[in-house]
Amino acid sequence: MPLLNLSDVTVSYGQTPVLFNVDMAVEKGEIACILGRNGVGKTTLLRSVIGLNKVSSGSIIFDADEITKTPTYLRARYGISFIPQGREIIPYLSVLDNLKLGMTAAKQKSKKISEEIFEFFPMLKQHLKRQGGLLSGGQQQQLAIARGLLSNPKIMLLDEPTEGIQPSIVQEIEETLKRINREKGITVVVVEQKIDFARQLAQKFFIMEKGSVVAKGNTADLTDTLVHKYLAV
Amino acid sequence: MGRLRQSTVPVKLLAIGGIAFLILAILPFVAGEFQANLMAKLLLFGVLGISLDLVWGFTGILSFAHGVFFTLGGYAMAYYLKLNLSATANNYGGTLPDFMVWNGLKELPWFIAPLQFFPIAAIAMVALPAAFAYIIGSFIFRSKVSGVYITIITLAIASALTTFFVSQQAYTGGTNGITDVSRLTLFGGLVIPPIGLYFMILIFAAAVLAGSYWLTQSNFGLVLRSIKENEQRISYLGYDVASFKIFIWTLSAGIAGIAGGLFVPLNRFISPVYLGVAFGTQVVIWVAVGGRGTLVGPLIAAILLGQLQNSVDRITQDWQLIVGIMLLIVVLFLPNGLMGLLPKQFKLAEQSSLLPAPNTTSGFVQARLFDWFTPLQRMVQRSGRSLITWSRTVSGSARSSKGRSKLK
Amino acid sequence: MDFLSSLVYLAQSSPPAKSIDPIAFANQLLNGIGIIGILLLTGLGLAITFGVMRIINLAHGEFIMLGAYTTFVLQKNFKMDLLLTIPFAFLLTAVIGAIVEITIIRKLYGRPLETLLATWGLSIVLQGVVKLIFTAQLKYVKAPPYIKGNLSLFNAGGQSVEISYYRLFIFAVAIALLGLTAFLLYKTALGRQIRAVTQNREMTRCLGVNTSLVDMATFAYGCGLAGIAGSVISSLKSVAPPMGQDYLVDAWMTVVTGGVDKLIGVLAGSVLIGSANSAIAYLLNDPAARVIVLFSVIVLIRYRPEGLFTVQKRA
Amino acid sequence: SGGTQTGDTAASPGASPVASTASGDGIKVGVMYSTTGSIAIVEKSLQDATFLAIEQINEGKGPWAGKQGIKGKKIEQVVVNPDSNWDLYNQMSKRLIDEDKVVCVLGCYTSASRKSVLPVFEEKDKMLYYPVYYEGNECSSNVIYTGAAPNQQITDSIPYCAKNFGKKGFFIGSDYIYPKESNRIAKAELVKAGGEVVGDEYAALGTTEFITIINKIKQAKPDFVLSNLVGDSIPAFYKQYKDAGLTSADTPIMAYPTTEEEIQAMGSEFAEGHYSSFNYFQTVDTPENKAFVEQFKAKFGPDRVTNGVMEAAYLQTFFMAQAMEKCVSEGKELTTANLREATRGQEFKAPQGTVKVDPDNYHTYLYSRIGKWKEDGQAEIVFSTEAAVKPIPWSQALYKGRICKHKTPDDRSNPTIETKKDIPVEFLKQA
Amino acid sequence: MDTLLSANDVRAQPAESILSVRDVKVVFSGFQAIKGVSLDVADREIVTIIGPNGAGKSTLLDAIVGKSPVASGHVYYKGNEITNKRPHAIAHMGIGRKFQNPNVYNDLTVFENILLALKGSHGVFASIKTKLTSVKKAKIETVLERIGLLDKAFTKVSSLSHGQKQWIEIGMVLAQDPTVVLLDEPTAGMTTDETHETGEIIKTLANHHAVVVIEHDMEFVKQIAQRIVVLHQGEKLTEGSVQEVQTNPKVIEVYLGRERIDAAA
Ligand SMILES: Nc1ncnc2c1ncn2[C@@H]1O[C@H](COP(=O)(O)OP(=O)(O)OP(=O)(O)O)[C@@H](O)[C@H]1O
Ligand SMILES: Nc1ncnc2c1ncn2[C@@H]1O[C@H](COP(=O)(O)OP(=O)(O)OP(=O)(O)O)[C@@H](O)[C@H]1O
Ligand SMILES: [Mg+2]
Ligand SMILES: [Mg+2]
Repeated sequence: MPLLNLSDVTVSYGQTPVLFNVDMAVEKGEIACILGRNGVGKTTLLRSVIGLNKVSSGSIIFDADEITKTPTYLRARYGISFIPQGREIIPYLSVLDNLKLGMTAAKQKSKKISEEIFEFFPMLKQHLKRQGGLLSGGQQQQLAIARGLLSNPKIMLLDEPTEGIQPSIVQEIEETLKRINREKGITVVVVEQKIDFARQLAQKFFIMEKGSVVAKGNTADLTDTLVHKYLAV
Repeated sequence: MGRLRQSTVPVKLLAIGGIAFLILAILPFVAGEFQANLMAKLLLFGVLGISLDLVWGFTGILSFAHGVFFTLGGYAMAYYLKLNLSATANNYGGTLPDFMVWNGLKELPWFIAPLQFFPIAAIAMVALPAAFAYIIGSFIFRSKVSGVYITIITLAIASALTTFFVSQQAYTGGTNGITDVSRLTLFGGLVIPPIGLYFMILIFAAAVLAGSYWLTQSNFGLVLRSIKENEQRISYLGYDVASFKIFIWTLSAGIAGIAGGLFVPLNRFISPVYLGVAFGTQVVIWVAVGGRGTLVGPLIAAILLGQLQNSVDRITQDWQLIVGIMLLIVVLFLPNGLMGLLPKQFKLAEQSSLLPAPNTTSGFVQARLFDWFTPLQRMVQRSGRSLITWSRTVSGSARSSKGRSKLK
Repeated sequence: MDFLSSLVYLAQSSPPAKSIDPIAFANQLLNGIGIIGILLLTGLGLAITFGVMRIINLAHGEFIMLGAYTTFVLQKNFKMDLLLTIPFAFLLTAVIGAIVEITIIRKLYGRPLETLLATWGLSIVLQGVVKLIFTAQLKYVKAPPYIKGNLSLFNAGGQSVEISYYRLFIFAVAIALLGLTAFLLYKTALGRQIRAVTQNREMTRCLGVNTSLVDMATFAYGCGLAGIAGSVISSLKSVAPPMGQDYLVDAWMTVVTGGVDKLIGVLAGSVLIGSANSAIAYLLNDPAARVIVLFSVIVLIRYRPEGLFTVQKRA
Repeated sequence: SGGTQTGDTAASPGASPVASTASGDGIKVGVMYSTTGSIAIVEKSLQDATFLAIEQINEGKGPWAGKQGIKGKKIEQVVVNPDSNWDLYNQMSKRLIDEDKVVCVLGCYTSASRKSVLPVFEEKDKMLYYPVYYEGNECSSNVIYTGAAPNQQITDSIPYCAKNFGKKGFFIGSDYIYPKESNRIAKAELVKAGGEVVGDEYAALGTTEFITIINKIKQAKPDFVLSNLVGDSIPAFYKQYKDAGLTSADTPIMAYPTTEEEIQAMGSEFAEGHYSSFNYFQTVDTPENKAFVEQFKAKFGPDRVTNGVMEAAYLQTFFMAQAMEKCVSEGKELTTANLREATRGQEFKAPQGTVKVDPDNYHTYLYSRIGKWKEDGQAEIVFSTEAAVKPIPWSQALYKGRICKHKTPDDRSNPTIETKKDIPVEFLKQA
Repeated sequence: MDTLLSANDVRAQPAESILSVRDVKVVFSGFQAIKGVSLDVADREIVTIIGPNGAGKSTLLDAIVGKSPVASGHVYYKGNEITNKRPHAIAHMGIGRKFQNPNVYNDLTVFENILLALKGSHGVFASIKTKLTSVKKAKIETVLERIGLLDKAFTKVSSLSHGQKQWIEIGMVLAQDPTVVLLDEPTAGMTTDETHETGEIIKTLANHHAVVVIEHDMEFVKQIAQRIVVLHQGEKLTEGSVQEVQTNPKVIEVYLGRERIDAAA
């Protein structure tokens, strides 16, 4: 049974529907990426999974539980971690507090932040006392991923995690994601624009257009024709 | 926005406005003296609401000090009327106003004396509040102060000026304010009858409404609205945000001042009660209930709330409680105020058009509510044609001629 | 135009005390503490509801009033000591605050101006309801009989420098509550969640925080603090339905002057306003002190737009 | 409990058909007191006293025993609540007159509210019955003033202070016209009595923080304090006064606006030993007062107390009723002119004693009394005039010889007269 | 029509420096975000700034447009000092900027956003008098066309996606038609193809404008770059052509990362 299963999900903003009957299944332990042009509904999809957007019809099953109507904070506690587009660092909380806040949803409570995180993101250690909102864009992105990791999630949803990140860190993020996937068995769903990155990272892909999933498969099958058809200008 | 503006003062809007104006014009002849008087007062309050809407609804500056501008204009006029009375029919001997006599003043203070001349008083009625607003505005808008801090400053101004006016009894009449004023006379001796005053006020209100509407439909209105949302961003587009804010703030104070000036001959007194935070809050309520950024909304709200208060008072002494509950209901269930009720009907009409329904009621969009065949829309309909024309113009770039029609 | 010149008149209208009597001045300085205590106490709740939650709460004064009425009712019906009524005042106002949060405030997050209107409406309704129940008459609340008299610091020439125990008590309560609140906000996980929720509600929710609960608790706590303030000052001031209005503007000034971003701001604000008020009132008179202090607050906000204590921001 | 009310019993059939401006079968009278907002703490009681009087008139009880309304016609009270907002006093008085067509209005407490409605009553030529001690300096032919004029409250109390407490007075008040003017008059009186004012301080209306003023009082060491604080400032001041260690034995407070009601609100231990000067105290020993206090408590609860302003609100309703009765029995319409003519010179056996509307200036002959507060919250009357004192709207200490005399009842011209002479104290000669 | 649209003009030679930053330092309450950077931009030149996250790239732009106060050093535009002038004055002189995070007017429509940015007199009275002429409308149309949002002209921006807002940012700079165009990560959130498209727009722009671009996408940098400036920890690390920068070991270490270079090489 897939870890995350969306069936026939429709989502609207007010009267205007933006997702139409989306079906999507992500297996435990895999890395999937969602591709698509601007405004096709990728962000909306992730937001619906974490519960920030209401699903008007269809159902979302996570880890064998129906969560379609579950409040967001409970979904987080069930093990869904969301790293949004635009990072959403809590601006006036210190980096340390931001990280600690990330542990709220964790099952086993611990006071200390595991050193592991600083291994993944050494930059954070120097800035622990600074306010999160003062970091540069790229630094905030790293903080956001670190924060997401700290809840020990079963699945991580990342919305364009490489936007505004310097190449070497993009590389690291890629490695980190692979590593946490490998070592901790965390399932990863990434919305991505950069196809190269997606190809290298993910095993599975979904391509969206106009609010629907129009193609999916293994990244090996992500042919140039597909790319051209759905992602080119 | 020449063409746009011409066509957005559309026939429908004019018609609705004209009918409303007519109704108000015959009102004093059918509704009796009290209603006429009350409506005149509520019209002035409505104008005060419009003036606050300009700075709050459009520019995002929430002010609790609009009563201050109103009152400053009112005092300018009240001094004139009082001094006019003193010269002819002062009960308490001499030409000094009664309250000055009681407080031991021997002669008219130099800063009040000029107000005995009508032209000076008439100018002061606008200039005093406007100048005060300009000084305050230049002081605060050219700094980094923003948002709720400006609101707090206006609270402090209202509160401080109330205390100040009350404590300066010899000059201001203290809590009593200036009472016992003469009627307004024009052209040396022509006493304006109540009905004349009513029409003066009605025409003034109509003029302010039309003028504000015209102003906010211009590019200027657009700038105001963007200041409201994010004042920093627009300065990187080359707009001097401070001068826009100071301008609208001063203008609004001037309008409020005239309303205050006309209020005195109508009400026959002015007092610090209109300076206070309570009255300032009242003005804020009119705008909020009427709908921010709608101009006509505050006017309607002032009239409706005034009438509501007047009639609920007949039912229960605890009318304040009822008004409070109604306010809560409006806030919770009508987030866009009374005017928020309107567009829905218009939206129905609009579904036939190509455009998505607007979800704001201000500025451009509001204009379109009334006349959905604006050139703007025609422009969109034409866009297919222009696309071809334009792609020829830029044919040099092969890629861009393909157009970025990815979302089509 | 005549405004400035009138300010001069204002200053002149009451000549400064002929000679500054050192004893009286020392007394006045001590009195400052009495004023500061009340400002701090009445401002503290607002420092939570506005400072932390950014809710423009115009009903703050009414929660103070509710606290005072709680004390009144308990005293009248159960002959309860004022100190004993404090926890009840806290509980009752907190519960009402929680109800208000659930029914009104919750629907308006992210719409600060609607919140302003709603709380204004609420303040009218609360006043109206209390008036219906208790009538408009002033109510009598007895001070605890054992906190009586003055603490005399020293005597000089028949006069003594002294401060009333009750004022000291108020000050102590205020400081204690401030300390408790600071601990809660900055040293506990709940405090971290409270601060996070108000800065970014959606994201905090995504991190597993039950934001509705946190919001409700925070607002209730802020209201509860106001309730305590009302209870404590009820025996020194007057108890009537509109009494809260008197504290509203002052509480705002206090909170804003100090800076709303940090809790220490409310202390700074009350110290600054309280001592300025007490000094100017002594040298000139009360209305002049009020006008001058208010204008100073305006100037201060102008040059320190976010109050004395702020956090760094990256626009 | 608002809107138009009529008594229960139907108009007696034998009543003579009288033309009046009132519609229906009653005589419409406006009752205009705030029952919400900052002044409500005082005005609600005035409203209560007025309601009691109207009920008694309609049902023929109390002083109206043996009669039924105004010759059988009921008084129909039109109650408005101006919410302590002077703008609404103005608006609602217009409504009462223009829309509700009331014959006259009973109402107002603060000077500011009276001033805001005065132009309305003068312009529309209607009568206002105003029950409050005030600063004087006014003499409208559209107002019947039933509260104390300066000479009925200040003139006796200041010499009393100078004689019994000492020569040094410290004056305080709320920052508005009445306390300032009243203190100015008191200052002149004190100087006349050979004393001096060692301090003069005003607190913003509604202030409840008196720490600074009390400190100044401590510094100035006066023999007595004259307080013209009003409303919710009063309890706060007395409490903080005692809390700061000032005692009534060393430095008593003489006050005008402090009454039984405020003392009940602050707790009598804070007022014990202090003084107030008023025309009426609940302890005044007359049969009329006994009945009044009893009837009031019966209607509004045993906890309630009566005070001078309430008594004025009560008695003025009877002045009005008597005047209406007079008009009706003379077959006159209840026009303003007739009502005014009928009211001036009316006498009434009020709880405080016999009082009379001065036909010259439409103020009221009232007793002048000083009470010392006891621990039960009631006053021991330590001074009282033998009979009611003739009112003089102008303080003679400030404006020597200035009096007010309406040349004709409907006089719209300036009624002030400068006699330049000392005006002797006149008492009401009872028939 | 306007310069921005005349893509087929012959590219002129870069003129002398039009924007020049001299030893600028920016300090945020003790934290030195920029520690003395100098930079010259010639007319019709594209300067690309790269550097690690937090290097101070955005802050450098902030210092130029008057957003962050310059602690020491100078900024000149066409020979005039503009250091610490007020933002609107600087913008008015002809320096336009796209922000890193979309910073657009959510409550206004797309059309209105562009209209606001449109070149012209932006004074109080001017804006009261300004008319929406057909020329202006045509120009807005052109811009909307170019950013692919013509069909969303009257949609409120709040209902657009993140990427679409990025495009509006770009559209606003285009409409502003400034002499110096500062672009902070213009391709963030764009697909590979869109990124390429943006590169072409920028090249077109450079026919008449001086352009400063901050980017992390090295493919894109290669596409547009003429001169690259590398910032690191508030200082200029190096400067040169794509080739030079890409092979600079220091740049590889702090910014590009080793594997990437292997892949690129
Ligand atoms: N307003 C501010 N207050 C305090 N520090 C700031 C402020 N703005 C920027 N900084 C700091 O200055 C440094 C440089 O930030 P800047 O945003 O310029 O980096 P950048 O090079 O643009 O990074 P990125 O590529 O991630 O966008 C960072 O450490 C940041 O935390
Ligand atoms: N708050 C909103 N209200 C109304 N419509 C919205 C809102 N947010 C997004 N939309 C619309 O929903 C559609 C999908 O938006 P979404 O943000 O999910 O796109 P996306 O695929 O993430 O795009 P991008 O790559 O630009 O981030 C878009 O057409 C957008 O216009
Ligand atoms: Mg997105
Ligand atoms: Mg940056």
